[in-house]
Amino acid sequence: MELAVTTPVGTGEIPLGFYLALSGALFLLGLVGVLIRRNPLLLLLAVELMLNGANVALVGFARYWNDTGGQIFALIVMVVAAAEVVIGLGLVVAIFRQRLELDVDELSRLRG
Amino acid sequence: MTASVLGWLVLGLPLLGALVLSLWPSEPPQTVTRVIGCGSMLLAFILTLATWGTLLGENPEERTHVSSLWRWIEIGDLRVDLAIRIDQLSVLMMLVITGVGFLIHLYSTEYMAHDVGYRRFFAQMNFFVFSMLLLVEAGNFVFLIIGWALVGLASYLLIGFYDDRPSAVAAARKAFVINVIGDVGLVFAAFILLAKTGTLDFDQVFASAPKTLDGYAAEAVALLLFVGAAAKSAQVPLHTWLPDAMEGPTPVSALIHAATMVTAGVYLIVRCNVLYELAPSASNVVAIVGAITLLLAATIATVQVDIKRVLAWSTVSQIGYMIMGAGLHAYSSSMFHFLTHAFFKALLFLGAGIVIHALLGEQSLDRMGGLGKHLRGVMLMMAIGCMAIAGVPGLSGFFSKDAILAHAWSAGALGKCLWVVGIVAAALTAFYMFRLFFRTFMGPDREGGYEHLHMPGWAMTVPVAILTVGAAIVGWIEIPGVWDAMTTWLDPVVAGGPLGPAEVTHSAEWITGIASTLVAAGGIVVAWQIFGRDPKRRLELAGVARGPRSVLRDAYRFDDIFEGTVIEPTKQIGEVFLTKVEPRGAQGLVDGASSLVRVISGVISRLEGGLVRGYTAAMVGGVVVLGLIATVLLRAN
Amino acid sequence: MTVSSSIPLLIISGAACLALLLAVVPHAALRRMGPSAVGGLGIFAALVVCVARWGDRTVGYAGNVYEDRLSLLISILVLLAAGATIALSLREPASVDRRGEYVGLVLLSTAGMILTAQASDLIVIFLGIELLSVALYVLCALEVWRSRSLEAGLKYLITGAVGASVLLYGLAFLYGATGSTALADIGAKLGDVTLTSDPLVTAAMVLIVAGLAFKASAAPFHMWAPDVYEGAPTPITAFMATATKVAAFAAFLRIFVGTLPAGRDDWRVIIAMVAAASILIGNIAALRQQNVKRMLAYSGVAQAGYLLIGVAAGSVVGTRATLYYLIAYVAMTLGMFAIVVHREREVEDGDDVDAYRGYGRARPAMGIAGTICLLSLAGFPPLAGFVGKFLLFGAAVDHDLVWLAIVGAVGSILSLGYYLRLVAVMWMDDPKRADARHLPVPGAVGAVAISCAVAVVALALAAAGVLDAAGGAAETLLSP
Amino acid sequence: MPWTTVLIIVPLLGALSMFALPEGGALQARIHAVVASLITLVLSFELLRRFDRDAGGLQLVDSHDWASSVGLRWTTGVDGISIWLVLLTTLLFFIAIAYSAFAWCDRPRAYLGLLLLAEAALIGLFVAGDLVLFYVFWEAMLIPFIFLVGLWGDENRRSATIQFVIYTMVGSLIMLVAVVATGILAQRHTGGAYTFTIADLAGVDFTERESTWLFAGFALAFAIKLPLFPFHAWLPKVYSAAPILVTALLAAVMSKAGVYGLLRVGVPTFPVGADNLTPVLLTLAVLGIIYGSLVAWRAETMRLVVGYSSLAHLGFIVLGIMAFDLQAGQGAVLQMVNHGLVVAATFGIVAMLARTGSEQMDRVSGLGAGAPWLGGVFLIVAMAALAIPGSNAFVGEFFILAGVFREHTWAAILACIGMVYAAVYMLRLYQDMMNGPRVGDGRKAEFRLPDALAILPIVLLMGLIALWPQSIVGGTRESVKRAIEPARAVAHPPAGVGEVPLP
Amino acid sequence: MGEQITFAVAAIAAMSCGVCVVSLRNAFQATVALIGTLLSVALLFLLQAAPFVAAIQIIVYAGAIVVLFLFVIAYLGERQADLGPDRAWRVQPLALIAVGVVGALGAVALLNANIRLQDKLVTLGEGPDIGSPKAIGDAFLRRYLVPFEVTSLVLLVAAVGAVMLAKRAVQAEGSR
Repeated sequence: MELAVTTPVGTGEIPLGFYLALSGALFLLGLVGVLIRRNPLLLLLAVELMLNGANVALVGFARYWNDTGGQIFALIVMVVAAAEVVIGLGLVVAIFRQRLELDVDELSRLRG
Repeated sequence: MTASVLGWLVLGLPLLGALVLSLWPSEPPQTVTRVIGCGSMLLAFILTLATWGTLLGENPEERTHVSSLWRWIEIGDLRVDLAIRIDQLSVLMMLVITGVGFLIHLYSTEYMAHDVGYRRFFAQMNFFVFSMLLLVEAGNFVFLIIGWALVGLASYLLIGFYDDRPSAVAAARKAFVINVIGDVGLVFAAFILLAKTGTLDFDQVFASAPKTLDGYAAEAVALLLFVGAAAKSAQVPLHTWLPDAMEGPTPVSALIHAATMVTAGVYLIVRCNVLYELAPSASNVVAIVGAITLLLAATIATVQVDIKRVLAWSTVSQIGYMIMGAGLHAYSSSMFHFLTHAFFKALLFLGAGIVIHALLGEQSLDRMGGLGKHLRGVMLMMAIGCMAIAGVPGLSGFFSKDAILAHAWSAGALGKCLWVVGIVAAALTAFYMFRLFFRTFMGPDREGGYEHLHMPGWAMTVPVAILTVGAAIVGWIEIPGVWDAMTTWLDPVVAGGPLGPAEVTHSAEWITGIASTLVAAGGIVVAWQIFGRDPKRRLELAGVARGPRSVLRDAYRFDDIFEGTVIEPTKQIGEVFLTKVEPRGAQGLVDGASSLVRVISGVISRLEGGLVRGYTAAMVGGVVVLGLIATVLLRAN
Repeated sequence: MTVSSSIPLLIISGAACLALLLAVVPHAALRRMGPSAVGGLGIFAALVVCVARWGDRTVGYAGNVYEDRLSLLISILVLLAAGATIALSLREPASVDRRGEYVGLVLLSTAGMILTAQASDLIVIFLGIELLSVALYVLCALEVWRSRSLEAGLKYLITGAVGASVLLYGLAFLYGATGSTALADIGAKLGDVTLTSDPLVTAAMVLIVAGLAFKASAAPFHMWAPDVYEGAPTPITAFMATATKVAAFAAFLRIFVGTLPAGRDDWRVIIAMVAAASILIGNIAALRQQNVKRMLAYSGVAQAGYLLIGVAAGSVVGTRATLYYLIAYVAMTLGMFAIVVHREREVEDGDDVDAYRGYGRARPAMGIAGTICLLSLAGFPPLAGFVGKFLLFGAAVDHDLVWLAIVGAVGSILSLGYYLRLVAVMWMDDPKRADARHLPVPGAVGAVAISCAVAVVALALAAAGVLDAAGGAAETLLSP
Repeated sequence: MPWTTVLIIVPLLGALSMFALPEGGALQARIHAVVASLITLVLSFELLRRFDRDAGGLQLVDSHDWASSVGLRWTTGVDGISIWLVLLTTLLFFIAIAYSAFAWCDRPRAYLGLLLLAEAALIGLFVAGDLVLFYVFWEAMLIPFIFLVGLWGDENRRSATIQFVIYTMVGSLIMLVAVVATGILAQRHTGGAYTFTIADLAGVDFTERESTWLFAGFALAFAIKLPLFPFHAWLPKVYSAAPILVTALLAAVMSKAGVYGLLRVGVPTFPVGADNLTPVLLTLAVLGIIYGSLVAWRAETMRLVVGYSSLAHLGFIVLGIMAFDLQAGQGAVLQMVNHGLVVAATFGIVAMLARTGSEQMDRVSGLGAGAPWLGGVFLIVAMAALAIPGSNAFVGEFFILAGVFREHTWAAILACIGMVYAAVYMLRLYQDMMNGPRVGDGRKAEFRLPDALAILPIVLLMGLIALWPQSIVGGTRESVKRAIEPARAVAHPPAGVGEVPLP
Repeated sequence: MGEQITFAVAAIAAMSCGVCVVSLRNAFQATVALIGTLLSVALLFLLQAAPFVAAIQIIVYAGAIVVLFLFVIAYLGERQADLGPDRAWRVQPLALIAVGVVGALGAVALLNANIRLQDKLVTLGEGPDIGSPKAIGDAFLRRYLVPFEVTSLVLLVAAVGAVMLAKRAVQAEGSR
């Protein structure tokens, strides 16, 4: 435990702005992925990118404010992400079982 | 009994008769109908005589009796009672209405005996008499208007008595609609009075009118009242319904469209003389319109072939005299002419009715001729009637007509012009009346002769005889330079305006008397020359002046003009509204809006294409819009 | 650290676990009936606790959860919806042989909603929303043999994940701007600045609105709703349409009205825009729907717009209106879905509008119940929907949002086109198909439908009591 | 005893009792309905007996808390305007219900139940003393009518109903916004608690802008309900599609809701706005009079003749209200009653005529010979419909126009076109049916006992009003005065106020 | 200086792997690319004084979740080719533009934000301990007990849900 506290990484030389920029970039990248991909598996991956982007921001803010809350938030997000992924993959398997195309564009009988 | 109570009884009796007859569960025996129909009239006449007697026994200045049954309405600052007003003028009218009315009822008992709807006829006739009495007895403008409209309704019903005849139905409708136009005029006059004087009671209106009515208002009221009068009394240009009204049974024509209702306009002007005294221009308009009507109708009457139409046009023309007189403020003379006209015109109609009855409904002069041989008594009575209307000295028409014309002669330049018109029309009157007389009673029998002449019984003959006597002598109540019972009687209710009737000089009376006698004689002679002396003459002259005569026969085509300028266009507008505007205009707005919504709905539905990526894109778009709002709009504030 | 402040949550979680356990007991009858009974009892117990604990605010668990009138009101509403859902699902194919899992998931989702309602912390809000969503993803797709059900689940999952990310990012910004996840701290920190003075908060606000609007299915974040509602098993649709929306509005109220009242003038514009868009888009799109569930989905979009009017007002008056209308909305929508559930059992394609031809005449009680619900949705007095709209419009006018009230009125006019169309079909058309099975109305479904109709009437007639409760909740929310 | 509330509850209970009846309990349903409406009628006469004719303001008030925190109260009562409309409602509904119960009725339970609901809602509307309550009943009355038209109408009932609903709801919902805004703005001006009590709102000093917009909102709703030209698009469809009894009730009673609202709510609460919008409303009313008359003249079915004539007649009533003149206002109230009676009787006669097989104008004629009694009554009713002097309708029309003439001469002059054309179209209706060549069997149309019992009371009442209009007008004075006095004060500011002296 | 380099490397790696995740069509390759991103982000967490979060990121995320992905990909086999024509092509450019605008708006918001973006963050150790397992554990058990407990419910849902969805199921004898 002591070791972790005094770990030399993270001396605070990088300003928050950089982290936030990266976070935003990852988020938008994920968003683009959701918009252009049609395979549900890839969509789930893209969503993971978005959540990671958000996590980077959360942890960055936590650092900025010296508040544990952000990191807790990030951990919770990971759990949620895991849950979403599990359900998503379960759905993918169910769809596969029903011999349906693994393409969200094909799954569009509901419309109007 | 006081005059007021008598007045109410007179008013109530015909109403009672009408109600009993109409509510009788089924068609009552004809005797019952006769007893109720005529009995109520006779009683009313007797009571009217009693009223008259009561009034005669009173001081001339105190002969006005106003009596109200109940507070009819109290609205805003206005109070209106269900009130009657018995005075010299209304009693005069009541006498004619109930008297002549009773005679005509009596006549009808026989005339209508073969018609279905015997009970209906008498019920409606009684109803008419009630309405007419209400009109003349009304104590305020509201009930005047009500009576005014109800006589119109009665007239409508009786014109359309033969309700399976489309022509009768159309004539009834026309009469009614034109009367409604008159009602509107009257109603608006009442509005102005109400706005200016704040009351509709005759006494109060007339008392305050000189103070409250300024020049324009008075002129407007007078003109609007005249619109009503013109519609009811068939003055140009609202006269076209009266000839058509001859579709009704002949007794109806005699009672409503000759003796009483059509003269209501005259009554109205006389009743409202105070207002006309305040409106010189309107009075002139009245006189001029009366003169125009007088002349036009007289010319038209010269060529009509239907015996009743000749009489109808003659009625229009004679009312023109009265209106002209009223416009010249010669109220007593107008009423005098009304009185004499009631007698001789009722006589003429009833006489014509006997002829028609005898010929089983034939009305065309072309299908008559030589009837004098068969219907001698009738011919005699009709001759007196024709002479009376033509103005043969000594008979009633001569005195009353000359009274009006003498006033005209005395009334300045305008009056002189009107006098000339009156004299010309008098000549025409003599001509067309004797044309009618000669073509009906003189000459050879019509082709084919008469097989089953239907001889009149006593019920038809006696009223005509009584009217004949009246037509002969009733003019003697006022003989220029000898006595003036009529003027004296009416003086308290018609005198006292700032304008007043022109002073009539003796010279005017002489000039008028001589002139009218000459022209009457001239007219009779011309008629004799053409129609009486040699029946073939008429056929020889048939080709003369075809064009003008056809114009005259069509009554100057007033009907066509109305049809073309008012009725058809509005009918078209109505059609356009119904077929074009209704489905498209108002409805179209709704339809347009709903189809717009439907289009938007379609767009939204197409966006909702089932593609998840599209949904995500929409979310991103939403964020963009909200973000832009947040940055741009909020920043701007 | 008071456990007592989340007894309902604990009861529901416990009931969920018990239901899940019952799924694996060998006794078939117990497996079949047990979970529903456990669920029903749990919900009843939680309701009792909620009612009993009605009172002033207590803060539990280090400030993670509040227990106040707002949370209790929302919890009661959510619990009632959950109970109705379980009642409606008794004979649902998806639940027949996996009753335990089904009920368990419904209860877990309910727990998420209660948590959202109680949240006093950004993390708890996020977690509550995710808990309810994840459970619903599964429930939507539970009829795995039906491709539409799967499609609904997948669509919900993907859009839901994106929506959650957006919300999360917004919450992260809010955290970043204030340095705390606790709503109380955030409120204190932002108490004296307007939002636009800090662009980070503005951005957070936009993103949070978007994320919550997604959950509340407000336009233009609503597009998943029709598809998912149509595809999901109908009781679940009912649950989503009512309880989820309630939870989303609880979050709306907590975050915006409760935490950021100072910035009201700024976020009002944004929320009003969303409200207007929802009202118009929802109502217009619903006009052409041939599927009743889909129609109700769009109607739900529009209703979300109405509910947002009160949020946009952002005052006690507005909050009270929104809460009242939420109650009314739950009753009327559940009632309508009960009708759909019933009809789906009687005929094939029971969610098609044509399936309702002559329904009212054939089944007067259900028909009248449905008609009352539809008329209330359309805003006819003297029903609850009217009182709600009355209050909402009042709130709008009170805060100079007259234009929004007019948009609402226009939307209501448009909505008549489909609500009354359904009414007309129910009563005025003759039944088209003779093959409709005339089954006795199942007691549970009938009871839900009729009690909803009764509630719709009662809520209006006894508005005073309900308004007192809602007003109390609104005041607690706004009191510091 | 809270008379006004009881008056709403009795028919409501009657309606609810229908649901409690066993399936197919047709006879019981009839008895229930007749008894309920009869009790209502009797109660309404009791109300009249207790009513003080010389007082203004709301009487026999019954006021309860509903949800006071948002200003909702249950306030009911009658004044000199509403008492007559309540009586009109109870009378016509009793006649309608009794007639349907004993002469004709399909699915009586639902039909009579809905009629009773409609009665309750209409009474509620007329006795409402609270703006929200007014709105509640305003909407509530729509529901039974929707079903009555939609379930018992002819083949076009669907589209007619939808058009009817959407059209009227457009107005209603705008009015809802106006109602809400009124309460809130009033609270802002007075600073007190929220209130929607009409009497309290009348004293509020709204700004000119507020007043105008709020009045416009209310006026739109009223105009659609009336209907006022050009908001009448629903009228021909609905009047044609509805069962004729319902059409009669729509025209006779429901249309009064609009004019009543205008006089009782719109004008007194927003005098400034009313004054500002007077030219608009007058113009629309006059246009409606002319338009309605012309279209009625050409309309092809009997119903539409009457329907469009109704459009014209209601235009007169609006004129009377918007003149802000005591006579015109009292005349307008009288005319509301008159029009209700006359139009109900007219539709009743149309229903009888329709028994010959068709409501088309050109299918039958000359029925009078076979149906003399019908002919007589029809004549009386037709004359009243064209407001012939001497009829009850004339009294109202006369005083309306007298007041309008004083205040807005142009409008009165244009409106007289409508008077003339009324004669034209009503005579067309009467003569084309009753006179002329005999086509069709008049005996089928002749009065039977139920017809006579239904129509004769109405005709007798018309006669009573014609002979003694004071019976109604006398009670309206103070209430009408209260309603129009503020607007009149705006229209005619006292001398010296608001006048800029000329240099 | 070392920190800048580390940040640069991690950031570039995260982004480039992210681009691969989004652009690669092959699910397997994309998943592997995601591992790269996750690891880079973990490194960034370390830089931000969140060692515990970084560890969890690697263990749970890169370890468990990605493995699950790979399992499913393996289970599905090669059946994800042959995509039909893109039906959303009309929306897509607009959507991408919208994403760009979102980015721009976010940038505007951040650049004007009241927090100090350019300032160096407080060096670890200078401030309070926020990222150590002790701190995290402490926070979870005191300050964030409810979220901590509720995560279990989320995971329960995930577990039950995944089983129910993936389990071979046939339509039960419903009473529809």
